[in-house]
Amino acid sequence: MLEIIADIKRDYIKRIVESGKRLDGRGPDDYREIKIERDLYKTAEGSALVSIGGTQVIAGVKMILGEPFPDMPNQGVLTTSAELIPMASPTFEAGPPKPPAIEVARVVDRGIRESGAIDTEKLCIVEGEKVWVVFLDLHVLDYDGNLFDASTLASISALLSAKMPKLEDDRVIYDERKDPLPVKEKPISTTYAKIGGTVVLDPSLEEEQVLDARLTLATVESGDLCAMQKGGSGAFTKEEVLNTIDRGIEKAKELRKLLKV
Amino acid sequence: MLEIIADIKRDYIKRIVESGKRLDGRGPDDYREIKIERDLYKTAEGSALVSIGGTQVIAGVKMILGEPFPDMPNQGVLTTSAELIPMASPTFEAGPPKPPAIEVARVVDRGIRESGAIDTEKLCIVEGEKVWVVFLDLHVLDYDGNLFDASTLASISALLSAKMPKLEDDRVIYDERKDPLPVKEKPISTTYAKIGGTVVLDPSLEEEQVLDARLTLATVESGDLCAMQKGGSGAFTKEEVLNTIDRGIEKAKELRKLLKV
Amino acid sequence: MLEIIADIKRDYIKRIVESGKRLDGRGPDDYREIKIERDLYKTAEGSALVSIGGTQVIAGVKMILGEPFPDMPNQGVLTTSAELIPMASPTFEAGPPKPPAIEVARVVDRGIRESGAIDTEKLCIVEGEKVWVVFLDLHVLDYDGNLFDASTLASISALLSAKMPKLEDDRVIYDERKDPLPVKEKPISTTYAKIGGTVVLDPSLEEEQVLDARLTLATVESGDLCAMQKGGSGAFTKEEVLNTIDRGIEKAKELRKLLKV
Amino acid sequence: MKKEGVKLIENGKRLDGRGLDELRPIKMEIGVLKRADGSAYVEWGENKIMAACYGPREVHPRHVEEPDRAIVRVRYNMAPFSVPDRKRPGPDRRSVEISKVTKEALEPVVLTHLFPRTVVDIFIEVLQANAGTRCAGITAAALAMADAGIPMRDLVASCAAGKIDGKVALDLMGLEDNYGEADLPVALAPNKKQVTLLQMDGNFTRAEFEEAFEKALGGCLKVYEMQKKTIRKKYEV
Amino acid sequence: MKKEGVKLIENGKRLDGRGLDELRPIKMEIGVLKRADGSAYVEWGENKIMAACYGPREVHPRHVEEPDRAIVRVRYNMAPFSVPDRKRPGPDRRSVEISKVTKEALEPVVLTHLFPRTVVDIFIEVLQANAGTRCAGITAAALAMADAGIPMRDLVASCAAGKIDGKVALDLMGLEDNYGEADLPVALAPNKKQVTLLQMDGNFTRAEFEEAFEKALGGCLKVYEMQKKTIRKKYEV
Amino acid sequence: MKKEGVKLIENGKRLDGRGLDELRPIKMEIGVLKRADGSAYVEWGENKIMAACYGPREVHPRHVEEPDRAIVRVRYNMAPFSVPDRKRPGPDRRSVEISKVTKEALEPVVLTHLFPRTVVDIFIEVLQANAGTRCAGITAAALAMADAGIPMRDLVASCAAGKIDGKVALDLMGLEDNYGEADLPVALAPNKKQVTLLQMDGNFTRAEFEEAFEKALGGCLKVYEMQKKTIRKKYEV
Repeated sequence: MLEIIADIKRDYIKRIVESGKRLDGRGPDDYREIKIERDLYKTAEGSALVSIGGTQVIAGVKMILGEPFPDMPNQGVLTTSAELIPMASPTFEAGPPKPPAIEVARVVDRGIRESGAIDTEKLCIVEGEKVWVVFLDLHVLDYDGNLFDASTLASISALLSAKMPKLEDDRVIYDERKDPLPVKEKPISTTYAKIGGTVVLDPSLEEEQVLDARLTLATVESGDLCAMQKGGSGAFTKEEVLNTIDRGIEKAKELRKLLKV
Repeated sequence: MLEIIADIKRDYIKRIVESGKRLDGRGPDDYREIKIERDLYKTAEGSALVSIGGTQVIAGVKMILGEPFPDMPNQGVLTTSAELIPMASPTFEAGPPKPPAIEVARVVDRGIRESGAIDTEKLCIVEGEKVWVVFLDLHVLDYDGNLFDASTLASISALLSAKMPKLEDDRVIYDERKDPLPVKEKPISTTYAKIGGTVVLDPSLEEEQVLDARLTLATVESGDLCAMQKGGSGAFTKEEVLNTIDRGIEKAKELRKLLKV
Repeated sequence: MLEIIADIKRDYIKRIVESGKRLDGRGPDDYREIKIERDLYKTAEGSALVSIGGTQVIAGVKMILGEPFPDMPNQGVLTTSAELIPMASPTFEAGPPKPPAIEVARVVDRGIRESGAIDTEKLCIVEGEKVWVVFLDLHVLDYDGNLFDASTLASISALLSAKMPKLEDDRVIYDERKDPLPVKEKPISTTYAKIGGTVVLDPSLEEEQVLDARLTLATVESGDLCAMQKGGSGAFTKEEVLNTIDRGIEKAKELRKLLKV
Repeated sequence: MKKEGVKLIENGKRLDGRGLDELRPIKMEIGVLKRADGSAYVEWGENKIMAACYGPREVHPRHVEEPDRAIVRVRYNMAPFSVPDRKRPGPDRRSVEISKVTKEALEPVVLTHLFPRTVVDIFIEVLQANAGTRCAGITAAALAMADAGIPMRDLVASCAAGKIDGKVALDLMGLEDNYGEADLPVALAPNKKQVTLLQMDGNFTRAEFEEAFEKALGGCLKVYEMQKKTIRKKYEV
Repeated sequence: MKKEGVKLIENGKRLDGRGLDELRPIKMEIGVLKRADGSAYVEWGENKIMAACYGPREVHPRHVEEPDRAIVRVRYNMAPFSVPDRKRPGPDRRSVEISKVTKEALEPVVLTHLFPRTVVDIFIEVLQANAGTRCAGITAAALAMADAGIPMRDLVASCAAGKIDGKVALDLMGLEDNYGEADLPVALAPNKKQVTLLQMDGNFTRAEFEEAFEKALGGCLKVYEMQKKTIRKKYEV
Repeated sequence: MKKEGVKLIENGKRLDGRGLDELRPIKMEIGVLKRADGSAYVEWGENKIMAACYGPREVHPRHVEEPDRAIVRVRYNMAPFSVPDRKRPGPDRRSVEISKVTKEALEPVVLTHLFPRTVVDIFIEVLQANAGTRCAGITAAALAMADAGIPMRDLVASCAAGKIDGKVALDLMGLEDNYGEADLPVALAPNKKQVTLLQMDGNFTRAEFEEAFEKALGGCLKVYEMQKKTIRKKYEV
């Protein structure tokens, strides 16, 4: 019985989307309302709470001293993690990160890393020995669809708000922060869902539950692409991919304006 | 059917306790028989096997060299763990410690730590670099109620029996032990169970299974309190708390005498 | 129903074996076809793929720099692991190694270690500080019975094929390998299954499923024994043990010839 | 845990200007999450805590359900960025213990017999921590449960008292907790004056304990008033 | 991830002598394991990959089964000796992600509605790695599924393109992946030209992306021809 | 494992004064735990071992039960303080292997077909270790099973023999195990002379093996006599 209802709902959402409309009245290239709050938590070097519609994601930045990777002796280290805590959805479970959490963390990480968002060379303290390790922790409070874009937006906002703690004889003084974290690029992620034959921006939870395939792209300020990820058990045609990318590159320009505050 | 029997048994125990008696004939402020055996295991720096009625707990003390915590550079380190091994009860399962084991370890640890039982400054070898790390391991062999008191009694007895291994050029010689571990306080834990409207000392397993709430307090020789922990799905009134504390402070004096051998 | 079939099959196999024959036509002291391929993977210091009948096991050797054990300051370290990956059998599950995988790794390890197969003193770089750590990883691709012999054969073949990576100022250059790993003994494992009253060599999967008990012995070139392991829920008589050992010592001589290529 | 050498009271005032019987500023809000059945956000001094409640709902795994009542589960968790030294994700022993005592602080007010074979799941997330997170968490959780409409015989309010510079004081903040001499977190179901949480560490004489206990219970009552106001505000139109 | 300073193209040739549009040498074999329902072994340049398929079979644990279709599960795993720096056994975050995208690359062609309440389990073992293991793994897995007789509406072939020394190139090998500027692994179900895998990292202009995408799709088609030949060979007698 | 340079036999006597064929002193007691269905405590030289048996009882998790017989499970565990270098709690590879061979040493005597769909759980705790814990553990476990009234066709007794200073010796203690040349733990179901445990490591010629094997079997028979006496004592009034 539950399954029949699910089937009916699936058909209903598909029909609406294919007719060019959406359940919540948006157009195919509209985001739900986006809010960004910066620097909310004193215990973090930087933080941001981003909501896209009902989805709420916190990104927190913490910095510690550590060693560089042997093959990059003069560069700081970025470590990105995501927790889909059970608070955020009846379907999330406590425990070590499961594949969806790992995918979100890795796609966000890729966008930041491949765009060169952080000037990691400026995080080197003693070459080959001591560098800043930046922990970027994504904490999903409320899950109502499109974690990728909310997480990337929260991450770059948190990085932009971050101040580096003072260093005194190899001791980190977290109470005294001054210099901003060196951020030199602002990757923006846009996520599209293919539902039936139609591709729409920013899928809500209900849309995610019926989508055939998902495409996330991350772009830098020049409009170049720095990361991409297809998801879902369906497929795209070549034309859909190319068309979606054009839409995403345009949309990212709009979104990037939200970062200037 | 099983549940009906359980309900009947619950009512029966409650009625007995509320009438001022107990299943095994004890009074409300009586412990079951307590036995303490000290220094049983040569492989440990100190050890004790304590039984309270059918409950049997071993505490073992092991010492290794380690680093101090950065905020306490001149003090040794105490680490308390408890294992409720499946040998001890049909309801205990193998695997990493579950909440009840963690609670026992933390409450015992709190009693020892907050009372200043171990003179941790005397465990410092080189300030900021090298200190003794004391592992206090609780091994519950037979679980017949009131793990808190048996565990604290076993712990302090094991600490009192412990001899420090010899140190030779940074090598620990476990075969040669001489100086006693510096113990300067003897915390005693007393645990009460509220069953119906009555509060009784040293709950047996059957009493634990029907108790509404539990109160454990740890006191030092002066009679001051150093740790406290309420447990169970019920509640105490303010008066019950104050009254129980008075009883516990008195009872601890009796119990402390068992440590002098 | 399934169980009845299983019972019938069990009886059938037992009857065949007790009549001196085997399901696949072999005699009681015959191995299935054995194939050894050496040095298959460039990323490994040494490797071998061994098949015995349908069983396929890869052994891979990797070497890193590490510290010696405190009680053996002038010797390199050997670490043996086995993974029964779910590819190899419908009954294998992903996850940390379970008892059968741990047993295989430990029995293989014992054969190599106790025979002194690796000249671990030659793996010492700086006494007490720096030695070569040899990882021997067993990767079971296809499980058709008798993992012990296939794994030992793969291991010793991989060790014999291994070349040590170049060491340059404490950096390991994996691209440049020259000197062979110092191997000074070649342990050979032979495994027998007791089925009903009969003991046969090299049990196939079907035979393993019905065996009463298993005996694995490892011998060195002189014919001496270096490791032994009984398995299975049944038992051997004293005479069966002694008789099986005589058979195994003989058979090992044959098998050892396969290593000379 | 406790250290000497820092003066915590000067001219009768504490480091943050409070008197001995004063609570830190507290803000409460409910219905702040979309997916959860109930939720609450509490700022308590520099603590920032989110709580959510799901249920009564089906129990997974099935074998832990109870045939005659609902079970209550609590997960207290600290975000990695909620403390100066980043906390590794996942439960440590401290949060396992706090989860357990929090559950036992909340369970006494839940009418569990009304909905057997179900679970009430409570999630507490510490987003910024500064001493007293368990009291703030219990307080937020009780609001989230009320917001979710869980049948309860009472609310639960929580507050701690402690000892600093030899004096009993209400509601210790971070520095006071680090350098103080004792801490006593309490939770109260106010209607029948039931003490549902009671923990203590440090050093109290019998008399000091009673003074601190009274103070903490008084704090609970103040917190309770704020909780009621917060819930009422939701139903004002 | 990407570094400067190594010349990857000289006189129009790559370090291993290939032109920009050339695949590495590829060998394929099916039916190589006894126990698995289907299996395939693929050598792709210096990659050596084994894939196995079990199913459709009963689902364990039971509660993840679907009443109206089969589920597809993928485990991508690297042998400890498959990389110069030994890989610790067990899944890391990279292999969890690759398992997930591989599953999503293969699932679109499986006729899952034909066998509800079952699972198709796919296991990919990397025995020697040298860039491109996910594409080789998907290619091998599709062969193993075909070998197992899983009802499929199409095969899946996979290939990557990337950017080295500023130029778009097909099928990057290890050094090119380390020192190149971008990588774009793609999987294609060739019959209906469906793109079932698409990932990217590095830097592409819009035009470069399109060129790389076309190149990768072309590579998929070549791989697809080899797959068909491999399957056909099995049925030749 | 084995080292040179320590003299283990002087004037025909071993370091602890024993002859080559002598067992260490052994004490046995049964019925020492309240909760377990059966229990035994064994001191064997400097080994101190507790064993408990629960069952036959319901199997959890359910899916491992057998429709036609009981299963036997064994958990061998070392207390953290049972060895000079503290053992981290939880199973390591050594204790997993010992658990497995111990199970296979005990299972042959259990009449498992009498109580299908149940489990016999055996727990062995090493409280102080000094070589030979697996033999002492098996011996204690058999007593605990008898104490629990598990239907058995026989007892199981266990003992090891080894090689020190080139000579075969019964029942090696710690130093002998560290510096000796071989060890051969054996378990015997005495009635039908069934060998249910057999492990070996070190170096034995064929002849030495046979000598050690005979010695170990002889040790088992002595241990068996003590077991019987211990059980009988329980029923003497």
